[in-house]
Amino acid sequence: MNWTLALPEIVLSCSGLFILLFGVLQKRSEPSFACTMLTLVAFLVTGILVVVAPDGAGYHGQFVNDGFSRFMKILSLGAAGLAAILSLDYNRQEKTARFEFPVLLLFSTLGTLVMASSANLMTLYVGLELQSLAIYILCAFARDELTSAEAGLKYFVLGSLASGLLLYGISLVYGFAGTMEYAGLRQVLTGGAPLAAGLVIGLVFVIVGLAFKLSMAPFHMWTPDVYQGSPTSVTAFLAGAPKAAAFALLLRVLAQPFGHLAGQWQLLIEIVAIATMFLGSLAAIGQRDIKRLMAYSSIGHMGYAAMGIASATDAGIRGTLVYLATYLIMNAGTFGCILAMRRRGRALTRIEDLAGLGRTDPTLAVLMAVFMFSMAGVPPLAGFFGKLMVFAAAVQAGLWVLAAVGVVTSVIGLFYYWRIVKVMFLDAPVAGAFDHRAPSLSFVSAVTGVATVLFLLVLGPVTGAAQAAAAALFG
Amino acid sequence: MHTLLTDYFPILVFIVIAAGVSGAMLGGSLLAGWQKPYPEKVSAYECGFEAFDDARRRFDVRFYLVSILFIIFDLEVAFLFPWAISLGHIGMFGFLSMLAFLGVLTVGFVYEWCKGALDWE
Amino acid sequence: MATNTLMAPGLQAVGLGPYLTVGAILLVLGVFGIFLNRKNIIIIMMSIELILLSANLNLVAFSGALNELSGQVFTLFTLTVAAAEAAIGLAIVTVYFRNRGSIQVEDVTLMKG
Amino acid sequence: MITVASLFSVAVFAPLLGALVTGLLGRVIGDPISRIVSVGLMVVSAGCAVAALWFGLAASAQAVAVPVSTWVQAGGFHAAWTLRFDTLSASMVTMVSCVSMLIHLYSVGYMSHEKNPVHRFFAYLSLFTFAMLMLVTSDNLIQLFFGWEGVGLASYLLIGYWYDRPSAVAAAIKAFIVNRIADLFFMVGIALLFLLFGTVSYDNIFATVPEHVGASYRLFGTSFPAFEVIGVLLFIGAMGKSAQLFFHTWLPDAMEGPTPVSALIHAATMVTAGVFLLARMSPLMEFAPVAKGLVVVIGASTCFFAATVGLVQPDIKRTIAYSTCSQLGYMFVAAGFGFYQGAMFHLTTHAFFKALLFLSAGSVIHALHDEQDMFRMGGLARKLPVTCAVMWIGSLALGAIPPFAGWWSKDAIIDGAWMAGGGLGGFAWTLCTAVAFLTALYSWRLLFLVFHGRPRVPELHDHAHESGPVILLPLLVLAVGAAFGGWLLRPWYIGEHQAAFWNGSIFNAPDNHVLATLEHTQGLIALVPTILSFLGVAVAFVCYMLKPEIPAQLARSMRPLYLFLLNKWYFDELYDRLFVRPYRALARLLWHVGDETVIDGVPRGLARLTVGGSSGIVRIQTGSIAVYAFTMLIGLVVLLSTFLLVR
Repeated sequence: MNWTLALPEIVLSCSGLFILLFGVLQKRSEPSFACTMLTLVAFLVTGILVVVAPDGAGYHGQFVNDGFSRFMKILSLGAAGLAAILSLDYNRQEKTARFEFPVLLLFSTLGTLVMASSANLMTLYVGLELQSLAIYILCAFARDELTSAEAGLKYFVLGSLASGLLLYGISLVYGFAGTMEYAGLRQVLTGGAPLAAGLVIGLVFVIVGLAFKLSMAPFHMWTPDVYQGSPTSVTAFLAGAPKAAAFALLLRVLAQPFGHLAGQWQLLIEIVAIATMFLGSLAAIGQRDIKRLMAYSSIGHMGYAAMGIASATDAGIRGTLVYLATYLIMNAGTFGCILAMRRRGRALTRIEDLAGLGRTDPTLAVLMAVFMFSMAGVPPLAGFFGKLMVFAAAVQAGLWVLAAVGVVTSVIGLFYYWRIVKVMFLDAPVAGAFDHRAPSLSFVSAVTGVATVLFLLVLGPVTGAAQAAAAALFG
Repeated sequence: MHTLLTDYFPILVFIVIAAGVSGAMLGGSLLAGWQKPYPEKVSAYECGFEAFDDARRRFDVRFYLVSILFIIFDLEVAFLFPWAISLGHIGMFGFLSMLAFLGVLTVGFVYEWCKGALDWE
Repeated sequence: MATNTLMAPGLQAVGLGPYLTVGAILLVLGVFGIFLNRKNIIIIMMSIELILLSANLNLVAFSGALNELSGQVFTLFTLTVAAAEAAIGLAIVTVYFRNRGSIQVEDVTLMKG
Repeated sequence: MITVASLFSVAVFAPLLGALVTGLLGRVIGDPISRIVSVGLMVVSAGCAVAALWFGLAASAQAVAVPVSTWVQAGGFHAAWTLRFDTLSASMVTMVSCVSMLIHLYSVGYMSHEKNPVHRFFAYLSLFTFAMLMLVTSDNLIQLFFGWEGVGLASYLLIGYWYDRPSAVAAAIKAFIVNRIADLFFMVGIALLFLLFGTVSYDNIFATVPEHVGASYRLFGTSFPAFEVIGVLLFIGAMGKSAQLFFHTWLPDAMEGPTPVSALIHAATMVTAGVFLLARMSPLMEFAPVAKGLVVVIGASTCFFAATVGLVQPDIKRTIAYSTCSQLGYMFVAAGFGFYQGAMFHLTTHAFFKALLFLSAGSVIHALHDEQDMFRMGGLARKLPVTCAVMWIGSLALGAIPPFAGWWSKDAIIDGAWMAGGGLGGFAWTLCTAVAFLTALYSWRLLFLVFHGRPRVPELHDHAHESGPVILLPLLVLAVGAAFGGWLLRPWYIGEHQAAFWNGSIFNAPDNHVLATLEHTQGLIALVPTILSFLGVAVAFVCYMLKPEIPAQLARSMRPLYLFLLNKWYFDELYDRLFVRPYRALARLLWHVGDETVIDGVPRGLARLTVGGSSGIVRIQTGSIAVYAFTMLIGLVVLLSTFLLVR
């Protein structure tokens, strides 16, 4: 048995345990900084291992390594790494710098890696739970903040409900198909036997469970509250890597075991995507809290990304993957800017706090504006290309309604993104300048800002990788 | 139907024996014991709480901590039963896997110990 | 699915249907317990356990019916996950209670809109 | 020819340079330098224009194209910046730049009392001149159109120069809109020309005119000869610029601009563009007899209409403005009969005496501190002797009293109309001859009211003083032109040297003998206009000097006629009823119903829908776990049912 297939995960979990021991046995000082650095190193090593890990399936069909899993793992690791950097100074300033934070981040990321490599419903569930459980704790990480506790509680209750439904769906699928392996499921479904109702119901339950993690309407309700209540460093992570992982799961489940049923789940994804896009763009309009706005914005983005899945073609999945890549970049950068919103040591999240930023801190304002425009899909920024590809895929697949809704909601989206830019550049400053920006935030925002602006330069390689990943999924 | 009921016969026997033993113990103490009841002695023992009181009274958060820790370590032991039974079939890899699992548990244990979660005060 | 020569004896006797029915009832109880309950968050956590248990019951039943072990293995995993979930849930509830002074479900509406 | 070409180019582009310098740098270099620069460049321009004409005539060459640069090169459509040098353009350039130069000079004095900096004014003046020069030197229709619109733009800017006066702004907009309407037809004409000939270059068009004579357009089941349609369209464009009947309403209102502007518009630029267009298009117009007939009818009607209105106007500048309208009618009559040389002749002489009259009127207004009502003047001859003298000369020229300039040109046109014969000729001759009487009448009415008799408002009279030399110098120069211009230019324009002079730049159809037969007008017929002119002077003397009560009595006894004339035949009111109000109503309808309800309504409705949807969604977001869980359950049920039903 080729146990080296899972070497990145094994290394990551071992380093997680090591960092935990290191942190707890360190008596002298709070080892949060050191632990975060170690986590970053672990991410880096894991990333290298992911790139060099061999292709193939192992662990009795529980685990698979292919181009798709590699692409998603790199995305997750990158997003998690950026979130870890973002948390460095924020947690210190908010007095929540405890070494458990990076450890939990690491284990959650480990969950996303397992999700990306799942070849069996069991792996799927365990990976998803590992990722979710760590995030439940992270959401309530600011122990003395009521909002944080409430966010954790809400996410926990609703997340558990969703994973319960998912598990129930898995049990049905298992029972009516007789196997949990993706390959076996695929065999059963392509066998031509009449489709058992239980199997279909199970599939819907599974989709619902995953849609919850992706915060797709109508399973999105937790998102705004949790985003707003959680510590912002957690929100930055929450909006990044877990989304990529959940998409990895959804894509893999729908394309591999249930690929044969594409004609049937397509409609479901289409309905959910339309609802999600509408909801994300509409509800964001009246928001005053930027974290809440980002929650609705990310809901909308999930809808656009799901468009590629709904088209159920190679090009569509490629579009989804590129969209995810651009989304993760923009997301990290935006949260870098949001985390920089501090006055006199207090973190700010209201949109009107940004007023006059164009005058008081032009660099930050310009970066933020770049991210906002990119999220709105203004060419030639990164967000535009993802949108373009999923729209094109939807049109090619003949899903005109979906594409039209996408365009309409993009226009609405442009409005609320523009509102932030307007507040920054046209409104008069209400209070003084923000506190001095922490170096970690400057680093992340600058790197992602450059990536957003110059995405065009790497569009070719990214699209190529996404193409390879999509091909691996369908192959 | 017949076989089903025969299968459950040992359970019936078990129930009868259990009832008998517990009845004998209670009856024995009732007959042989020195009875001198007073209110404190008669009231049920509930971890320091009044037996007949508002059930929603708040009690020490440390009870929760203990129960949380108990849940985790208690249930992980569930893995040991199937492992112990099938140890002969799964070979060295299976053995090492469980060791790794126990190692993980140990790390968790070390963590809670060092964090002071096991100290009552 | 109804008859399988390799089925466990109990399943052979009553069939798969009753097990699935009990599982479905448990699921419905659990789901309804979450949003019909207006009182205590602990009850919600119990409801979640119910949902997980209904799935477990299904898995074990199917495993028996299919005479295939992975369902039972999965159940073990689920149990552990459920335990971890319960632990985390209790911890979060504790933290919440410390900040809010109450665990009434109606009170958990600080953030909305 | 190199020198001619370069001189010509300098003449055309010097005003542009002046406009750019004073317009862009005016603030920096200040008013005095702006004045010097623009006047100096105009002097250069005028000098070069005269020299170019002189050398060009001496060389008696064919039309020369002076390429400047390529402009539009799109497929078969080619338009270049090219200056066309032939007698027609050269004589126009000379006239325009000379008159404009004098007006520039005059403006230095006239605008000296302005409170605001006047470099803007000089920039506009130079721009106006440049646009007109561009128009007359164009070598293709597109460049012509460029100049055409440039003139329109500059006139808009100048009429509305005093932008703080609502009446000036309104007049500017009126001029602009009326011109735009006419330009629409002009543009269609140009487009049809391009469609027909496949080119916009004059040379190419004129060379292939005979091939296309038979072409026609079919519309509504009738076929229209192509040349007639194009000719009429071009003429409508010319009517707009030259303020002919139906498009004349903007010209009197244009008096709202400073007086030098009026002089420039009326004498040298803008209004002459229409006449020039017909002359330039003579190779085409000669093949459009119906269009030419229309030209005659409109020209003669305008001639008569404007003269009658001019009779009763109290405003000194408006009286002169209507006289311009009327004189332009003469020019169009000539052009309509194929007598383009005569039209150009009258255009040139008219430029001198009309500029003179306007500038003199400006001098009077200047002297009386912006008083324009003639019935508040009187007896100014002693106060303003020089102005009075030059105004007399101008009026003699305008009234066609021999041997002043106007007599030569106007008589030739009236003779031409007679010799053309037929109903059209008779109609035109009758009106034109009658107008000769009217012209003399209103000219001397003006002179007597302003300069002679008793002062009507003593305080105005007492404060009047003669203008300075900067104002008087241009007047004297123009007076010389008005006095001798006709006699000097006649041999070249329509006399014995005309063939050599025009040198093919104006085309007369082989069957067009109007020039040749001009001399054969019977003696008495030829004398009638002159006699009527003298009669007009006499009547004016009687009415406004001997018995000043006569006009008032007449106005009382024939009140409807008086009001009819005073209100300019009610054209403004007619247009108001016919076009402005319905248009306003339509605009309001479109605004309220179309724009506010539909165009605004759709996005507003969408926005309201969006906001409504937003608040609805936000309202569901109650923060309650139970509601969230319930929503999830509903979602699950909906998806399940969809899946099971659709499957």
